[in-house]
Amino acid sequence: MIDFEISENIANMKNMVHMLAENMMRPAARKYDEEEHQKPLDFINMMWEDSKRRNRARFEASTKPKQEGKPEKPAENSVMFANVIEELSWGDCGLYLCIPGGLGVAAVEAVGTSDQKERFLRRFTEGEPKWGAMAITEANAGSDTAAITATAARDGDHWVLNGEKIFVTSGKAAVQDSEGFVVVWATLDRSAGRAGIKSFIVEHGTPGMTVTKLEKKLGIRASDTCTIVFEDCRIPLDNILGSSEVQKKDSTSGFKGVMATFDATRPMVAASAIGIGRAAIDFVKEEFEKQGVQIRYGISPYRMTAVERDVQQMEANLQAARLLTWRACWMMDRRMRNNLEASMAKAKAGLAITLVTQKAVELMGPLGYSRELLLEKWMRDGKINDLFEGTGQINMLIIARRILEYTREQLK
Amino acid sequence: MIDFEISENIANMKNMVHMLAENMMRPAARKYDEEEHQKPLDFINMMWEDSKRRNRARFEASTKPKQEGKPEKPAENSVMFANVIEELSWGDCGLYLCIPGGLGVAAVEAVGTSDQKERFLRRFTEGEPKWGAMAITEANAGSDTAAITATAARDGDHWVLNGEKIFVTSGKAAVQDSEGFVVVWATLDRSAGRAGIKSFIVEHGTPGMTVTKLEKKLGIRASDTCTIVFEDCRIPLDNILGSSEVQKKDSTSGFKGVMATFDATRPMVAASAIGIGRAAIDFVKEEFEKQGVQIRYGISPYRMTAVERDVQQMEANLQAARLLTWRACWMMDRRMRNNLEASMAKAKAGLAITLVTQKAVELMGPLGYSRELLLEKWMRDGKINDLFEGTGQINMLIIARRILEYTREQLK
Amino acid sequence: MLSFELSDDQRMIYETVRKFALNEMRPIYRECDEGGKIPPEFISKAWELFLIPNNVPEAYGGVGEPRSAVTGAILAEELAYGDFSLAVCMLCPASVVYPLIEFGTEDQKQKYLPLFCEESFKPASAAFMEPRIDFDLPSMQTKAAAEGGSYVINGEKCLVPLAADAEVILVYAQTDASADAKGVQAFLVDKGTAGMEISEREKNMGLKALDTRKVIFKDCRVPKESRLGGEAGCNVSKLLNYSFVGLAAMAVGVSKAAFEYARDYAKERVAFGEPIASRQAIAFMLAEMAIEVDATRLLTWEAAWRLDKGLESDREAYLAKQYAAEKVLMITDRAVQVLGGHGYIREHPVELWLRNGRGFATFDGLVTI
Amino acid sequence: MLSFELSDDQRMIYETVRKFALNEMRPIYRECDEGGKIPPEFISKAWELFLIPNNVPEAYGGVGEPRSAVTGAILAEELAYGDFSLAVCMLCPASVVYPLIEFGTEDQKQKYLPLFCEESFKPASAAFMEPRIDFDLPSMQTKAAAEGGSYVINGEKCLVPLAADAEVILVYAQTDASADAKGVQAFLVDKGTAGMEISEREKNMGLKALDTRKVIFKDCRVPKESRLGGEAGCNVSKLLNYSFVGLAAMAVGVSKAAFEYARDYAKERVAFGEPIASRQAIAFMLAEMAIEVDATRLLTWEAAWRLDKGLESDREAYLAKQYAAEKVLMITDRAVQVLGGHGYIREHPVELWLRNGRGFATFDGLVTI
Repeated sequence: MIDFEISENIANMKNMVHMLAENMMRPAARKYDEEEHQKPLDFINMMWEDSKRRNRARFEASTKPKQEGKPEKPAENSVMFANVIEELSWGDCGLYLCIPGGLGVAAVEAVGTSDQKERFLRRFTEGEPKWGAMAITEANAGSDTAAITATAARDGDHWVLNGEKIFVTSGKAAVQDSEGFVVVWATLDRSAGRAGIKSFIVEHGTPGMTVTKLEKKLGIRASDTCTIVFEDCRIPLDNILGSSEVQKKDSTSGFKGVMATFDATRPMVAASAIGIGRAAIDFVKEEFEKQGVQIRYGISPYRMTAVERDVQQMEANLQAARLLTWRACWMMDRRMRNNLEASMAKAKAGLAITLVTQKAVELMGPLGYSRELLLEKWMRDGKINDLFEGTGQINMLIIARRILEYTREQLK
Repeated sequence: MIDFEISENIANMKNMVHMLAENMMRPAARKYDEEEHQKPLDFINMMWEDSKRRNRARFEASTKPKQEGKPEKPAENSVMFANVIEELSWGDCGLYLCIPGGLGVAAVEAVGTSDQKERFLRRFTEGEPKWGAMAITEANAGSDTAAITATAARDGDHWVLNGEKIFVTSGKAAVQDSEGFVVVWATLDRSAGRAGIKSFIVEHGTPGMTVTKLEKKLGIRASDTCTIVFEDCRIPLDNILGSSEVQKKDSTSGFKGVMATFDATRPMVAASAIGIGRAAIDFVKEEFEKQGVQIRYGISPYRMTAVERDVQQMEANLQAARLLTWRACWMMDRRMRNNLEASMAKAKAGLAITLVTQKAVELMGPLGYSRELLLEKWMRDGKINDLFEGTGQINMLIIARRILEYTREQLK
Repeated sequence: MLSFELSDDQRMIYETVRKFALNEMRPIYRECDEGGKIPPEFISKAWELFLIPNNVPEAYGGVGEPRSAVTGAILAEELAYGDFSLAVCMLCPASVVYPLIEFGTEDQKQKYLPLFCEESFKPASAAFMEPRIDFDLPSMQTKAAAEGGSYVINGEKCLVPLAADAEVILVYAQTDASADAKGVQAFLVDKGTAGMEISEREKNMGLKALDTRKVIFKDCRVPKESRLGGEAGCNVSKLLNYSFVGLAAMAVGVSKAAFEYARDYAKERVAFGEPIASRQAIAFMLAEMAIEVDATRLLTWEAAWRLDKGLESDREAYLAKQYAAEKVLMITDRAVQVLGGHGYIREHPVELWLRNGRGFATFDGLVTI
Repeated sequence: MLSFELSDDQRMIYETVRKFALNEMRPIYRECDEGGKIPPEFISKAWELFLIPNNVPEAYGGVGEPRSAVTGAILAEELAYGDFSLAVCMLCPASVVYPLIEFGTEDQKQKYLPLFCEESFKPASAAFMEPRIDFDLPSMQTKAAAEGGSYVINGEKCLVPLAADAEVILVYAQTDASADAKGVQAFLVDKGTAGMEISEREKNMGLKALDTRKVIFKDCRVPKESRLGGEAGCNVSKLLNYSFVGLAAMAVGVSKAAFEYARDYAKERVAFGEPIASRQAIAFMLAEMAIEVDATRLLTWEAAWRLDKGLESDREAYLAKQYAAEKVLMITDRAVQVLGGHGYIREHPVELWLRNGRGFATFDGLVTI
């Protein structure tokens, strides 16, 4: 039965996070944009307290044997998560990306052994804030992850990693500023192509791993994005995620598993975009309210102002992106394959946020262009969502392949 | 010295043609849209009288030896031609495409021997209306002219043509209804690829040539678009245009010559699009005048109506297309290579006319949608300009190759 | 709780209508467009689906299924996926029946509803749109003036489908010049009422199979009782929202048809040695079309769901329709572009979809669900 | 007669300025943006080009070349191709000098023009824009009221470049509330005039190298003689047209820079075994960018040419600027997209161009040519 009402549970959580976003994130947003590479410690510590508590509960649940027979409520984790991220990004996307934890944690959670979970995730239930980053991109391997040149080689009881990773979100926080770790994609066998690529967990402070550069960026400046170099960096054998066996060349099944994490993360990036876009629209509409500018629906374009139409298009595009995102999440909650829908959500959200935030800046004239308001920041922050976790173009390619039922070879 | 003023000569011609378009074409436009495949004889005969006179003058000039020493005025044939076509298409694009002559005539003029000119062009100075069509496209060779499968084979003193050509503009008029001819692209040697493709002149009524189908179309219904089948169609040896020698496989120089005619025709297609687009904008603005709807320039979008912005965008896009077209023509008049600029003009004009005519229909509401006005017809007619003589996509490809300095192999 | 799944009932209706669209509409739509006619046999077959009586309360001869805008949107999408003109013709009586169910007085329901639950199709229609460039609800110029026990209607309507044969036309008119959109009310005007003149058939760019007319009212006098809802009147904005959602859903249907056709063509058509779909320029166009078909459908469903829930939906219904009108034009135009020169020929359906697609910005009030 | 060729003079200016852009602006623009400063050495070097004095009549110390909007557009494009902030700084005095040449009284010319023909750069500026969302010329809210021998100016201006150091600011103000755009006039307000308050430096998303200020007028009294053109006044719409054309030309410069950078990057960057430019999705984006750079330039030149010819140009100048503002945003945004994640990093210039590009819809009155 088609239904667009989010559950009470989600609605409550959404409200709570919204309050937090409004009171704790918005007031700090500008400061950590202007003071690039400063850590928003107050915010981080606050989020950490909350996250420790949640992680403890989750950790205990995951180690306890499942009770059978107990009727489960339909899962709605993804939809919940999307709504939380929308609110946090409505607060501030840069700060949101600073929250302890991260994609590395999600990866260990998804495919780690129970030993790995104990070794790497237990720490998220106690002590100081920690991050688990994910290092995929290289200078010459962006969307084309198969071109990864970082290597892992076995040497006795260790893997030895070599290579350079760029654009590691929260990388410095994970391996230098906290007792975290980074999950590194590296190849065991270049001749095996995609199948040779595996991911390895590297502890903070492991010798041979160095943060060499912090990127200066257009937006999301509160979030650290760094380059990490691995030089003969030795890690224990059981720090590999998943099997160490390299499939034969034609097989991409191992790689597909890795790529499938994108199906989970892309709707979340979309949700983040939507949060920023909503911030912009909310702001514009509040300003209109103050200034007595009306947005009228359903009247002739001969009477409607150009601005009214702009705002209507912004609203419709944002809502379209939101519904596509919810659909992708809803499918994920039901364990339906959502590869196509995840990319649709991400692609549409990227376009929508670009349209919405760029237009919002224009609509506010000199005020929109000024760093006194957050509007221009949202335009800068928002742009990242059309670039990371697969550019708009990569997502279009995925969509095209799916609708055409084409392989990677048939549609390059 | 940058100058946007067309010469007095062109301005005068433009005015004259505009009067003709208004008085002779507009009143007949709807009739020949509704009565598809009827020939607009009055209009054709009128245009023929004028064209005979011009052709005679041109014919005589071309056969006379050139006088040296006489200072030539800078050439402006192409710019002139673009302006004439804009006016004719403003009148009616379907009727314009019915005018005796055609692309086949242009081809013979451009590359024919003097004997061929005498044999095939003399007729355009006398007698009844005649057409010279161009047959390139095949069911499985559209933009990809290299895929042409129609064959020409030598048999003693003749070429023997076999194959089927579709989308031949004025094809029926040329080979069945008048004493005209058709220039047919066919391959002498499929193994030679593009280099094997040559063009052949086939006289009306040649045995083995049959018009098998008249297309029913979205628009330009006054213009006949037909399928012509060649079955062992024998034509004299000297009916080949250019050399019969097939270059070695790698060379595409012969083919390039053929393709170069597009550099001349594409700006003319763009000019035609612009004429239709202007018709639509003129109509909308006249209607606004009548109804007291203002278009104000330079005011805030908070005061401007959505319709005002629409019209402004229509105007700017159309003018941008016009200036790009004029530039391509101006370069052609100076014998500068205009391959890039011709495709830019065509691509932009295709987009502009789609935007302009589709929007114009919307702006006029139920009136725009009605066949009582010509607006909806202009939308239908206009669309052809983004499809024939290279779709928008093909032109984008050409532009991309040129700006990237890529070969056909580097950018497929 | 959030769900993107059809209910069992909805799935059944979807499948029935889709089958009908493919088997009964697709084989004849081109001939109908070219000939400007809809065969009576088709109309009979379509009526056998009993789509409209399905939602009429049993008391008036219907099946009594509660009406749902979401279900209506699903149904309208599939019908328009079959053919837009035929779909409008089939659903035309709903423009009278549904407003009657929602707002009609007991007398009005008893008088009219049973008529549309019979075994054979009875034409009926709504007259909403006016032949002006700047038409909208608040500026409606057709007037209904109360005079004694009657209303006197004056004005001009256009794009009234099946007007020539309609048993009854629901005519929208301004009753109170000062009341803006709120003053607009609807009147049940029976066939042959004096002062209602049905003009010659309209000639449109698209919708060619469908007989639409201008309807002119010159001092057309109707009894007070013919005002929809009687004294209480009706909420025209709400009725318009149903129309917006219906149009949006039909736009999705046309978009989906165009997208699928272009996609299949692009996979088959070979140029430069490969299917044209294997080139990014074409593939990305198709991807964008696919996204927007889904995006439009979701916006439409959400607006429909709000209507069903009784939530405020003026904004959502209007935005869904605007968005759909923009996207159906984009998608049908792209479909022509994907087919290249072949898209311009009336052997392929895409040019027809483009002609119909362009109308959605104008078709306010043409359908309801 | 139609021509798309630069004159010899124009070509010389083009080449000089282009060389300057590449050699003097490109090496420092990033540092200027990050540091929010323009080095005085740069300003000196830029002044040595003598671009502004070139058009000042010899009688006032200039070179006496006749001013041409087309030449100005060519020059502005290349400067902005170098860097937009630096270009605005360099051309800033023109916002006073050119209106003076066009409309100034003899006294005004003698007082001010020689100042801007000296060997060293003197800042001067225009105050046009106001900090409102719906600002436009007809609704200007800064007022200049005639009182005896003076005008009293009240109001608030923003985005006034170099305001802090400007020797003189040309302030646009409404003199007659009933006169709409025609009532707006310009006033030469000298540095330090009482009632003119220069606020703190503005912080903007782009234009960061350039010092811009809000300027607030509180009962700022200036003598009647400081009204540009004296009794006769000036044609502000015409001045605004020069600004539109100047902005459009600069937008073309920024667009061209972004297009070229993205093109070169796409040819070098390899993904999936080939340069990304060899994929149609990227190649077609670049093709569209190339078309629109040229289209915008031609619209700009045509509007400039009309100004030079003395033809009515309100429509053309405005449309050129609107079109340019739309396209520079599209092109700079696409350039970021072509670079992917790298486009987001401040090592590449495209993010800066996007920040500057977004401003063109707002920068009315910021420059003139």
